Amino acid sequence: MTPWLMAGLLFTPLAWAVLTLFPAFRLGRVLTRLGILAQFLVAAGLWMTVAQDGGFYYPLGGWKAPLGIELRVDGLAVTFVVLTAVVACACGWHAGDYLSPETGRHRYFWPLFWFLWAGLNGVWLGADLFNLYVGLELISLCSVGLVALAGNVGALRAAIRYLLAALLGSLAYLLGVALIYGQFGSLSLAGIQALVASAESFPGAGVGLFIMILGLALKTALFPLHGWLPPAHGIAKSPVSALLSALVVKASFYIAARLWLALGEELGSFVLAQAVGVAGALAVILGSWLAFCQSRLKQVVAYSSVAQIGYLFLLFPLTFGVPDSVVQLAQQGIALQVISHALAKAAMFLAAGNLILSVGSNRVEALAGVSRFLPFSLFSFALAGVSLMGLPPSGGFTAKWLLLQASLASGQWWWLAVLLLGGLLSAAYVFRIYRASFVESRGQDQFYHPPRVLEAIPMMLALMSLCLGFVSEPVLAVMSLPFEEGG
Amino acid sequence: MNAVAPHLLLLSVVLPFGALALALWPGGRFFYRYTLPWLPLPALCLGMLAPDSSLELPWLLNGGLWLVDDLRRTFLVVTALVWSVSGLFAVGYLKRVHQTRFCVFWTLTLAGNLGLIVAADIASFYSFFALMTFAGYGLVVHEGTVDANRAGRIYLAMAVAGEMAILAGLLMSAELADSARLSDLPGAIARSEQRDLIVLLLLAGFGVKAGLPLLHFWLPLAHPVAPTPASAVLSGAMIKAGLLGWMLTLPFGEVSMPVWGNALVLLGVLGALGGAALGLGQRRAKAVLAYSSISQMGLMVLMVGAALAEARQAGTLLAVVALYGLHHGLAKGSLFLSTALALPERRSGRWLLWGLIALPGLSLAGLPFTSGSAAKLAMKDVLAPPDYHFAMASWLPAFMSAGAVATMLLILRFLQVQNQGAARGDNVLCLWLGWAASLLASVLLFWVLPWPESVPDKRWLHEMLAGAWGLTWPMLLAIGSAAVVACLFRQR
Amino acid sequence: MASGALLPVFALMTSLLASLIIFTLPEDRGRVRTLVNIGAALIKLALVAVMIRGVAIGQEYLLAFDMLPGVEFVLRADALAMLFAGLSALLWLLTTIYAIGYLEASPNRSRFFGFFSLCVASTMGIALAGNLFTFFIFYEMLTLSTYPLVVHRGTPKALRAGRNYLIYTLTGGAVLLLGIVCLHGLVGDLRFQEGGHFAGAGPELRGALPWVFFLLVSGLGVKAALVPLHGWLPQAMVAPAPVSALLHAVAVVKAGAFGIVRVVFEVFGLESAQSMGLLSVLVVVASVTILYGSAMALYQVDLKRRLAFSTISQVSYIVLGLCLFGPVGAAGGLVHLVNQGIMKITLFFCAGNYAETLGAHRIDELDGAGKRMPGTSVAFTIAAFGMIGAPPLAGFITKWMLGIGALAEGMDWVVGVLILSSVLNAAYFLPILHRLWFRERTTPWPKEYRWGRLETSVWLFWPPLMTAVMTMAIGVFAAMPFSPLAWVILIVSREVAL
Amino acid sequence: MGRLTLVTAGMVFSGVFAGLAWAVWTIAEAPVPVSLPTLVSENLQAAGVEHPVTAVLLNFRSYDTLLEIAVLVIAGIAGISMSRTRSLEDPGLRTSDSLLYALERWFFPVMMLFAGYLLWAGSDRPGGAFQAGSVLAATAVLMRLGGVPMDFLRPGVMLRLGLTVGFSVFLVVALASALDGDVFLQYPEVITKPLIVLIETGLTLSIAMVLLALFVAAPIDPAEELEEGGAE
Amino acid sequence: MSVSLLYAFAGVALCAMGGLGFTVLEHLLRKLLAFNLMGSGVFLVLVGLAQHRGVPDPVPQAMVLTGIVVTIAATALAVVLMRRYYHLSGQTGLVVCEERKEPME
Repeated sequence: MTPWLMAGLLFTPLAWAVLTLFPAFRLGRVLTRLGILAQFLVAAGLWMTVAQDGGFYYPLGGWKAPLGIELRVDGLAVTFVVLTAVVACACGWHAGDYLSPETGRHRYFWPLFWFLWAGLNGVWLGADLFNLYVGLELISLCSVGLVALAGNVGALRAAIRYLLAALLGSLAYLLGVALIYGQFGSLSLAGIQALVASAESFPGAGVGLFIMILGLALKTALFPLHGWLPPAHGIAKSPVSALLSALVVKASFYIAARLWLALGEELGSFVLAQAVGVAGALAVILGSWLAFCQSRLKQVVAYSSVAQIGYLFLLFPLTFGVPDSVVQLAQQGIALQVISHALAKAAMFLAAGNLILSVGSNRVEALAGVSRFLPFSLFSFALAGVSLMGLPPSGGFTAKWLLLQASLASGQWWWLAVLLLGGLLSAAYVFRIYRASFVESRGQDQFYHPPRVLEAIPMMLALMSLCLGFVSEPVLAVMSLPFEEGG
Repeated sequence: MNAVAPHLLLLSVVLPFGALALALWPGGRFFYRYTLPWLPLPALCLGMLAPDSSLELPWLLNGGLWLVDDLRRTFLVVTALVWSVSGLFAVGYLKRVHQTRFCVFWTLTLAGNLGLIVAADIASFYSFFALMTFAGYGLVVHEGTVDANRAGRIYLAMAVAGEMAILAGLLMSAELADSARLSDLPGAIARSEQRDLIVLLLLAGFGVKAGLPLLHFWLPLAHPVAPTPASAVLSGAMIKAGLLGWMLTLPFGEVSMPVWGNALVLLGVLGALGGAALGLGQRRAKAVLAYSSISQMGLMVLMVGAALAEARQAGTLLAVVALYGLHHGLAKGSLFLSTALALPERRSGRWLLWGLIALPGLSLAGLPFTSGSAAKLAMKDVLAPPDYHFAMASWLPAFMSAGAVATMLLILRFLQVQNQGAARGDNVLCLWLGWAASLLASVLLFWVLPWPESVPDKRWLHEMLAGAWGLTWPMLLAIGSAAVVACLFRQR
Repeated sequence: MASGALLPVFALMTSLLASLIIFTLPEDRGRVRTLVNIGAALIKLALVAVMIRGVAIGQEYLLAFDMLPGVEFVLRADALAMLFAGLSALLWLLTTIYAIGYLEASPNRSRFFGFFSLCVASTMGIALAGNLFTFFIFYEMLTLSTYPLVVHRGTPKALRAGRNYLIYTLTGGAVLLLGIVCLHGLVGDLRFQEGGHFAGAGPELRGALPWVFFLLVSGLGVKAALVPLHGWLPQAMVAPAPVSALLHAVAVVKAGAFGIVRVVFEVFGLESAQSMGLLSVLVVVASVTILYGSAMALYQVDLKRRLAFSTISQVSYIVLGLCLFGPVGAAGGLVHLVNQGIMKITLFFCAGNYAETLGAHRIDELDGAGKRMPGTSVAFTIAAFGMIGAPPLAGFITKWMLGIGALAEGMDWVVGVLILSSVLNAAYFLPILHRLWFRERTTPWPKEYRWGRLETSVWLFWPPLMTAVMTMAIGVFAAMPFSPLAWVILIVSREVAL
Repeated sequence: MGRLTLVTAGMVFSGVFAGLAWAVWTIAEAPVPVSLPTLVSENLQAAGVEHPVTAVLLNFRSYDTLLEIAVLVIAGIAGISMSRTRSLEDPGLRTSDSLLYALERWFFPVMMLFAGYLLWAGSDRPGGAFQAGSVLAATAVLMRLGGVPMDFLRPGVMLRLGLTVGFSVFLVVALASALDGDVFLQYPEVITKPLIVLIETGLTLSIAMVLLALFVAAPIDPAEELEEGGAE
Repeated sequence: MSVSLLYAFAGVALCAMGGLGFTVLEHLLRKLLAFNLMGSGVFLVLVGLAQHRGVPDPVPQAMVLTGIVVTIAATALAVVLMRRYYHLSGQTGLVVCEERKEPME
């Protein structure tokens, strides 16, 4: 069973990417939807397998780790695989109705979408440093292609900016890989982790780790390296923005987190950890503030991503030089934050797309009075906002709870302020939009009603992010395999 | 009767509340005013006929207990009578404007007044007291004139202050007594370390209602501006509620408090004489009467003071105070009602009426064979100096005599003002009836009403003959001095 | 026992489901909406009644599962919960009826009633929450679901009020969260438990616990509008009358007060809170709030604004009661939870009636309203007297218990606060009553509507009268079984197991 | 770009250089705990090809290569998604030089041969699919510049087939390999070499196509689409 | 100190130069060239550092091959994007500047 699940996971997206390259948009849509269902089942199946039997390593080509490439199929990885399936499913389905079939280049959405999915799965499962590099590049180029699909000057400028940033980040990562390989002669993360633990000091490899994290931070748009993200996410088509914000930035973060958790304790330093944390904190605060200042709806959401990404980097200080129980708390908190942000942000972008579709403008003020006519998309937006604000019972809340506990237990109380302030600031920008929709204006009184399915999808995502809080325990239970050595 | 009494007890309080339902529909509103005279009747029956009885209402507030006992009976009777005759008067007096509103407030005030008399648990006593106070506001400001509003404002301000003082006092004493019954309070207060504070609070709180000097400011403002029947009940009945409050809560007979006694006696004298002095300067009949009320209440305060100072005498004294209250209530009610009467055109009729109007007044002054004489004699009887040992004791007879003179002077002033100010013409039947009933009650009915039992035996006729001079000389003195003054004024 | 676990969930779900159904209903399906609204309210009332009966005979309703490792989600119906749940279920019904009439023919009703039900669901959750974590979940849910109600009108003023509301409550929520997390960090997950948890706390805890207490109470104090955290409340009165009614009487303000009750009673425990000297501070804050609210109310010319300041003052009675250490004072505070709710909702209903029927918003526009709207004015009068604390109305019971409680613990000055506050209450309520009943109307009403025979719409007419009757009944029948006072005494006897 | 910024950036990157150089130096000092070259040579027998680099590329780390081709295909797709569809003619890119044209006729077969050689040589010495593909692409670019019409470059089925053929072959092999084994990309022992050659051939074609397509993709489509929700 | 290590140091130098160029240059094509320079540097480090003890290591070589393909793909895509960008906006840099319209090639 497992091999077929793995096949489904790794190769069907690739196969579908090739398949959907040929037909026109409408047929591609049908094919994609079939594939989506299959993928979803596969992801769920794998998740259940791992939940039951625990994680395992999967050697590709039959070659074991240092020589060949092994995939690490553990709780965390499959959780992210499932998350990807859910979000990609939603975005793909949404895009089928959202994108206009008349525009010729939209047909290329499908293959890019599938390649992206494949790349993401590859990254979640990857345990080989170089393989991760290729996966990252795959994702980056897909994303750039998707952003450029919007087709206008702004989109191209954003795409170029994005591409350059992504390439720079990847190169930095590769440079780090080069140094690490030079030091240890191995590319397998697990192998290196074992070597590192042998009590020697490896200053050169430390530089390598630093460069890798720097590059990945650039790709994740950590403040102050975030300049490329808002234009790219803000200008792309809504389903694309959703995919990018929900999943793509998480891929590079995921790699950074795995590196840090495997090697950080030995190769990293307190200063580095705190510096990354401070950057994250600044991202939270300034990102939220910038989001509050934006006049265009999707820009608000995009800057919100910058802010939310900031939270993720609190992982670094909270797992360095602290007891294992705190590490555990921080890991769980960050993982939940990733999941809930992915769901919420996808919901938010899709809902924002619907809103823009119905009011015909992307300005925040244009939303005046829309609460009367489009409560559904607005409601999804608000529910997603609840999760971003970290209010209960959302996943964002449980994540915040764990992080608060972790920072308290680690004695690094200064992150408490960041977490709480960040929540308040995010409330400020979410409610700004909400508020705009409540203004009773005499102006526009007729709004376009998007098809039901477009409205339902963000709602489902938002509800999932909201209810994640209630099921955090079982989700975390499956996830808790990852950071111990599963086998 | 014993079996009926508890039901009657309940009925006498609940009936007024029931009457409120009449305000709900137009037909009821039309009939409403005709019910006013009848509403206090169950209470009257209760006071006249029922033996001591009680009614437990465990579901009420903190557990209710209503009862009729010796002291309460007297108050019940005077209250019910005054309300009843005033109600009768009101039937004729009321105008169309805001009639229903008046009736509602009348009924509520009545309910409060009757209720507070029978209530024997703290919560319901205080409830009814508050109800009476606040509903009374409706009666005071009913006319809606500038004066009425001003009077109402002051009434309300002082009433609220008084309520709060009472609340504080009750809270403290209830906490000490750890009981919800009024009857447990005096003992607890007497034993308390904070006795003086509690006594002060209660004295002041009820003193507002009783027109205690310095807390009386509202009274001469509010009593005159209210519609006449309302003035009658304010002065005749409601003012006694404060008195009753003292009697029920202060530690009479438990402990002697000479300091408080002296102070009260002094205040009483101040009220009796000062009230009279101010009253003489008034130009409106009702204002004169209002000051007369202060003055009369001063005398009662004096007795209360004595009772406070001398624990042994307290029982008797309080009975006499109740008797005095009975007398004063009926007389003052009648006097107030008479202010609204138009005097007949014919001279003979006018004189006759004038004489009848004067009768309760003279009774107040202590004319022999009137209710006043009985009350005054009883008062003299118990306030004999040898029984008392506090500082003011030896002055008591002098104070009483001075009070009598002052009273007479005020009555003369009232008669004068009334004669000048009253309209000429015919009166509605109900006005006649109401006033006649009040006169009847004051002059005749007084003698058959149930007096407090501790009052010495009714060998009054004999004593009255004996003490006639003692009663009359202050009156004559007053008349004489009034005549001199009158002459002086006329010459000028 | 299955039904034991499910009843609280059902009670929560009725309004949650109602809200979801209403959200999906189109604007013009008024009849269905009304049916759903009232049906859900009735069902909920019935469920709560069943639970109250069960709790009275000592039955346990409990639902618990792990939401996070070591963090439980607990719904539990205990006596204290039922006090609040009963209040909100009852008043929800009335407010719904009222709101239906109030919003007749105004736009956005689906939205309004959806959030309205959501708000009640959160309130129910707050009542039933079995630990601080669960409490917080519903506490924040309440914040969110009331925001749309506050800004419902969409006017700049409403939006501004909404913004301030959010700033205050979300900040408060954050502080509360911090407190909860700190507590969790210190001692782990704590269910609410009669008598509290820290009876035998060691010195190492005693150092930290006061800070935690401070965080918790200042977080909750925002919603409870303790001075100086009260700024949002007077502004929030721009919301439609039923919302203000709900906000002030049941939901938001009470949630804060109820939270403080839970923290003092069932987390810290009355005795340990006292022995740590925490309550002495709180009692001062509460007293200041009481006096400040009353004093500020004097200066308001807008009726609802005056009522809002009155709320600030009145809600602190609850807190005051807790801090009196003794069972009687505690009972007084708790019973005020119900009493203030019923009285204040009456007042807001009436204020809404005046605004809706006569167009009168300011106090000086109310001259002679008693003649035009006797029913409403009677209700208003009763409730106002209740607020003043005039016996035998609901407010008196509170003040009496508080006074006795304070004296029993030797805090005589609290009686002074009570008295002073009552005087102030009288000072700002009685002039209104005077205007209602004794002023003559000379000018036409600002904006009058007529509804045929009754003085106002049927939907608007009965709710205030019913709550006014309740105001009386609570006071007069205080000694009856199942009266709020009796129930509170049951709670206190369980809490303070002396 | 101010002078100050320039100087600052210069200093920063000097620092970067210094840091990296130091890192490289320390790493060079330390022994390497794992020796992959040894492992590779030990397993070369089973790899099916003689040249270790090719073995690594197409056997030991074939998943990398699969993804690498995917990256190429993606770039191609993204490129053609921006090209116009109607005509390939871009006069600016065309030199109708007859000398060039004539030379090309000579060059073409030589280049093809060279590409084939590189492909074949890849199995035991330096060379392979990418090198071959590049040569092919270069040939095609030359021809395109020389004015040879190449209709298959029009974004149509042919182009897409060309783009994906290598990738598809690789994928099919990968999937098929799992049919009897239980691990992906594990070629059956017997036909390892033919499979690798097959894959290499497909890859060569695809690589050439992608590079060519990206070169040709003339991004002139005047109908600019507005941003979502109208003007900025 | 072997030749390979020299390669590695050269790679490091290239990286730093490329990084500098990438940051300070505005013209998009120059940026892209700088990026390629950096890429080459990284590949040099990768191979040079791994082989500095004289043992040829096929793994980094294969990685470099893969890396080159990826880089080429990315470069090609970037060029396509830049050309289209230039056609639509007439600009060669990312900083929005209306007047300047330089030739691309």
